[in-house]
Amino acid sequence: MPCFSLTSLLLVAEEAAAAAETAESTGLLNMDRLPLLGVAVFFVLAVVFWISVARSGGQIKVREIAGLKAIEEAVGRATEMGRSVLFVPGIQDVSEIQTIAGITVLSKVAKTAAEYDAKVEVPVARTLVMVTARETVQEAFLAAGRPDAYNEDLIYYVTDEQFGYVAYLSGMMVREEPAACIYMGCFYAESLILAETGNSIGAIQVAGTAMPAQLPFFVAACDYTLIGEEFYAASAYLSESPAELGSLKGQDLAKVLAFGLIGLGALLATATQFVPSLQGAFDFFTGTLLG
Amino acid sequence: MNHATRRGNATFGVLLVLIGVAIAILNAVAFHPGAGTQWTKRTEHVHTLEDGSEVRWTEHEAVSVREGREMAALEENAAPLFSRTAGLWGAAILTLCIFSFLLGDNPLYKAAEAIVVGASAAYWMVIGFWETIVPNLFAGLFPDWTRANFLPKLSAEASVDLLLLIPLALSVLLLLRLAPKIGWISRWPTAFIIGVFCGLRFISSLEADFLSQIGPTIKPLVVMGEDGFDLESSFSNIVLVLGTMACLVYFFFSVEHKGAVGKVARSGIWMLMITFGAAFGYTVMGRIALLAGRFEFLFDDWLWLIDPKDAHPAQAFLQTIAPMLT
Amino acid sequence: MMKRTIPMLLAMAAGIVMILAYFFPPLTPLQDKTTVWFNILAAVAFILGGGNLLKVHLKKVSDRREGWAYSMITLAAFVGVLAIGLFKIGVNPLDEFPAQRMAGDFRAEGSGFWYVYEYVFAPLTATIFSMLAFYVASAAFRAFRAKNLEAILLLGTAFVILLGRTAAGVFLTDFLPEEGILANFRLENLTVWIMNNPVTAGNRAIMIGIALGTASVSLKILLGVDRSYLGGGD
Amino acid sequence: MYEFLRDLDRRVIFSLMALAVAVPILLQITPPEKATPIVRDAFETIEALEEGDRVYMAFDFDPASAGELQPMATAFVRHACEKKLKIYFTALWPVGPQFIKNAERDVISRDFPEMVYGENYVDLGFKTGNEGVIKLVANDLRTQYPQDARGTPIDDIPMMAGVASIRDFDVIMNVSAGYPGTKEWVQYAVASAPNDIKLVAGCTGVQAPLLYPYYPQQMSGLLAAIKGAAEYESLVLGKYGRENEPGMYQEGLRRMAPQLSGHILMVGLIFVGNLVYFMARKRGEA
Repeated sequence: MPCFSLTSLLLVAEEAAAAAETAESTGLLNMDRLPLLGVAVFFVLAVVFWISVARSGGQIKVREIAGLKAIEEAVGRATEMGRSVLFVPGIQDVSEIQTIAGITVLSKVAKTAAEYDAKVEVPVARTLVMVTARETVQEAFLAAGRPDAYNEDLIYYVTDEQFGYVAYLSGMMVREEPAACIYMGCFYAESLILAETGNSIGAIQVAGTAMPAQLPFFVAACDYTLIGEEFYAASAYLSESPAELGSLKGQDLAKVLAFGLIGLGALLATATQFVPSLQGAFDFFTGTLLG
Repeated sequence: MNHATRRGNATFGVLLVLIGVAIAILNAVAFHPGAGTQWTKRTEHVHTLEDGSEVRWTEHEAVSVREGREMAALEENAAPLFSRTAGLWGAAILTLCIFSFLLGDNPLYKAAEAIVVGASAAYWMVIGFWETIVPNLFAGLFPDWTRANFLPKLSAEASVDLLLLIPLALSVLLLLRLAPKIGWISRWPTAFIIGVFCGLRFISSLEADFLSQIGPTIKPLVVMGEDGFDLESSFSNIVLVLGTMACLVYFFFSVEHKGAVGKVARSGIWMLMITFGAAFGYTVMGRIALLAGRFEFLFDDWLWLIDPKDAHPAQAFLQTIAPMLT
Repeated sequence: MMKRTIPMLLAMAAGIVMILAYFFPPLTPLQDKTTVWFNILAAVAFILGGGNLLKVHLKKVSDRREGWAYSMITLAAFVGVLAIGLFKIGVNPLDEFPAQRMAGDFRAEGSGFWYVYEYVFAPLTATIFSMLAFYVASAAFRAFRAKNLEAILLLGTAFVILLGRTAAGVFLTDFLPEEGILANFRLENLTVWIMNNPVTAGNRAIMIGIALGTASVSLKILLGVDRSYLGGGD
Repeated sequence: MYEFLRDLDRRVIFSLMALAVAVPILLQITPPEKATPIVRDAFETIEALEEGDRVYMAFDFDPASAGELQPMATAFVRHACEKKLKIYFTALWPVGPQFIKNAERDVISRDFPEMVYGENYVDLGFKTGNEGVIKLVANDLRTQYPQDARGTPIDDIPMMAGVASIRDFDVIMNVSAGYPGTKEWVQYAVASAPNDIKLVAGCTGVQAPLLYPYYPQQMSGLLAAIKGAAEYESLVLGKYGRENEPGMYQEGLRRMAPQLSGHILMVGLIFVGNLVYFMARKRGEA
C-alpha cells in the first residue's frame, strides 16, 4: 500500500513538471505560481526521500520534545488518581489541518489510555470532528487489545458556538476535576479561559497549537506547550514509525532552504548597499525567485 | 477543593446575582424610574393579496428612549415595548449569572451555561439551514420549489446544478452513521473532505506562510543612509534577520540542541519569548476593552447610571449614590 | 478494503486534484465548489450533532443523573430556538412578497430569532469572552515570574507593551528627548521598535514552521503514511 | 503579609480587576490622548485627500470585536464625511452590513444630512468569497458588484461612474477583526497596485503584532486596538470638534480610562507576583 501511494505522488509531481513545460504556451498553467511549484516539488521530494530512507532501515535521530513525554505521564497520573483525562481538539472543523493533527495525537493518547485503563473524555465543537474522533478512538482501543473498553459516549458534541463550548468546558472542569487536560488543535480566545480554569483545579496541562496569537497564553498557563511546528511534529514523535520520523527530516531540509534563502538574500542585500550595480541581481532574487 | 468550600463558593456566586438584581430593581423604582425600558418606532404594513385577503403586520424599529419620547411628543408612533424591556433585563441577569462563575461554580451559572449550550447549538443549526442548505443545496437542486417557498428573489434563470448531487450523496453517506451495521461508511465523506482540505492547505500554507514570509525578511545587515552608516536601521535589520534565523534553528528536529546549535537555538527561544510577551501585552488591551463593553451595557443600557450615548435620562453616578451615603 | 482503502484513496485523489487546481486555471473553480460542498456537508452533519446532544441530555434526564435539571434547561433551550428559527416564528413577510411568510428574513429586527440573538446569544457569548480580562490578570500574577532569562524576557516585554500602550508610558519616559538616539527609548517608541523587529522575527519563524508543519501533515495524509484519521494506522 | 500574598485567592485579583474597569466607567473619566506616529500617519493620509476623492470603506468585523473596532469605524466615517470624500462601503464578513447600516444611521443621516445616497456614499454590501473577492476587485470591481446592497444596478449610481477597479480609489480604509481582513487587503489589493492606492487600517489588539511589519511600506497607517481608536478620535476631534460633541465620537477615548487603570493593575500584579517569588526564594521555599 505505501509503495503505491509513494509512486502515485511521484507521478503527480512528474506530471506537474511535464505539464509545466508543455502548457506554457497554452495558458493552462498559471505562470505566476512557478516559484511556488518549485518549492512544492522540493518539499515533496525532500519528504518522500527521507521517508524512503527511513523505511529502508536508515536511522533517524530526532531531538527531544519535553511536552510529549508529559502526555504519557499525564495519562499515567490520571489513572493513579482514578480521575479522567480531558482532551480538547480545538474549536475548528476537520477542514483545518490543526484539527487533524490534534486527532492524530488523540489516537495515541487513546491508545495509552486504553493500556492504562484510564478514561479519556472528548467534548467537541463540531459534528464532523466527533464522527472522526470516534472512529479514531475506537480503532485505537482495538489496536491496544481493549475494544470492550471503548465507550462512544465519552466523545460527544456540545455546540458549534465558541463561547458556549467554553462555558460548558469550564463548568465541567470545575465539577469533574480531570487530572490532566490536553489541548491539541486550533484555538482562539478560549485558550486562556481553559488553561486558567484547568490550573485552578490543579490539573497537569499540555497544550499544542499553531495559532501564533494564542501561544503566549498556553506558554504562560500550561505545564508544557508544543509551539507551532512542534505540535505538527507531535504525531510523528508519538507514532515512532520510521516513515513519520522521516517526514520530520524532510521538514528540516525545507527549513535549511528557508535559512539559506534568508541568509543569502541578506548578504546580497548588504552587498548592494556598497555596490549599487548589484541591485539587478537582488531584484531578480527577491522579485522573481521568491515571487 | 473540599465540599464545604465548594458550597461556600456557590453561595457567594448566587449572592452576587441576587444582590445585583435587588439593586437594579431598587434603582429602577427609586433612582432612575423605568431604567432598562426599550422603545420602538412602529410602522404598519398592510397589503391586499390577489385573492382579496389582507395581510398586515407591525414593524418595530429600535429607538433610544430620548428619541422615542421626542417622537411620542410629536404624536409619532413610538412607545415602550414590554417584550424588549423584558429581554434586556433577562440579558442583564444572564450576564450577572455568567460573571458569578468567577466567585465559584453555582446553580445560577449552571443554568446560564445550560441555556447557552442549548440555544447556541440550535442557533448555528438554524443558520446552517437557512444560509447553507436552502440557498446552496435546495436552490441548486430544486430551484422552482425553493423560489416558490423560501427565496422569491432567486433568479428565474437559475438552473438545476447536478454537481450538487455529490455533496448530497456525501451527506447521505454521512448520515448512514446512524445505522449501526454500516456506520463505517461515514468514513468515506470525512476522508473525502480531509483529502480536499489537505490539498488546499498544502499549497496555500507553502505560498502564504513559507514563501511570503521569507521575502520580507531579506534586508541589508548594514544600511548606508544619505549621511553614511545608519546605526539604527542596521541594528534593527540585524535583529530581524538573525533573530528569524535563530528561531528557525530552534525548530530543527533532527539536530540535538547542543554545542553551537544549542546556543543559537537558545537565542531563538529568547526571540520567541519576546514575541509571546508582546502578544500577551497587546491582547490584554483587547480583553479589557471587552470587559469595559459589558460593564457599559450594565451601567448604561440597563441601570441608566451613566449616559455616554445621550440615549436616556440619567443622573451622574455620584448624584445617584449620594442620597444612599447620607 | 471498503473500510480503509477506499476512503484513503478518496482522500488522496481529492487532495491531489486540489493541488493541481492551484496551478492549472481550468481546474481552479473546483476549489470554490468543494468549499461549498464542505459547508453543505457540515450543515447536514448538524443532524448528527443535534441528535447526539438530544441523546446525551435525554439520557441524563431519564437516568435522573446528577444535574439532570440543567439538562432539561439545555433541551428546552435547544428545541425552543430550533423551532423559532426553522419555523420563522415572529418573522414578517417581505414587502415585495407579502403572501410568502416563509420568505421573510429570519434575522430581521423583531423576529423571534432576532430576540434570541439580541437577548440571549449575544450577551452570553460576549460576557464569557469578557471574562478573559479577569483571567489575564490572574495568569499574569501567577505565571509571570522571573525564574530564568526566558521568563524575564517574556514578562519584561509584556511590561513594556502594557505601559507603552497607555498614557502611562508617555508619562514615565517624558524626560527623554523627542529627537535623537535617546528618543528610541521613549516607551511609546520602544513599543513600536519591539513590534517591528524582534516580534516580527519571532512571528516569521513561527509562521515558516507552521507552514512546513501544515504541509507535512497534509502530505503524509495524501501519501497514505498517516492514516490515524481513519482510525489508527499501521 | 508574605503569607497573605503567597496564598492570594484568585477572587481577590478578579475583584481588583472588576473595580479597576468599573470605577473609571462610572466616574466617566476621559484621559487625554497624544497620537503616536503610526496613527498620525493614518490621519494625515486622509487629510491629504481632496474633496470628492474616493475611499473604499471595508468593514470586516463582527459584534464580538465591536467593542474595540466600532469607535474606529465611526471615526473613519466621520473623518471621510468631514473631508467630503466619496465613500464606498463594503463588507467581507456576513455580519458586516449591520455596521454599514449603523454608520449610515448614526453618523451620516444624523450629522451629515446633506450627503446624498448614490452621490456621496454608496453601500455595496456583503460579498462571500473572502480574499477571492479582494483578488477580483483588484482587477475588476464591476463584475463583482453588479448592484449595490439595495438592488440598484451600479450603472444607475452616479458615483460609480469611472470606477472600474480598486486602482480608481485613493485610499482603502479597512476595519478588521481577523480573516479575511487587513492582511488580505495588503497581500492582494495593495500588492496589485502599490503606487496607486494607499491602505489605512484599524485592527484588534490580537492582530496588531502580525500587522505591524506592513507599516509603513504597504500600509500608510494603523490603528491598533482601542488605543489606536482613541488616538484617532483625538485627532479628528482636535481638527473638527464642535461644542457638545456627541458621546459617540469619544467612545475610544472613554474606553482608555478603564484601559489605563487595568494596565496599571496588571503591571502591579506582575510586580507583586515577582516580589512574592523572590521572597519565597530567599526563604528557600521556591
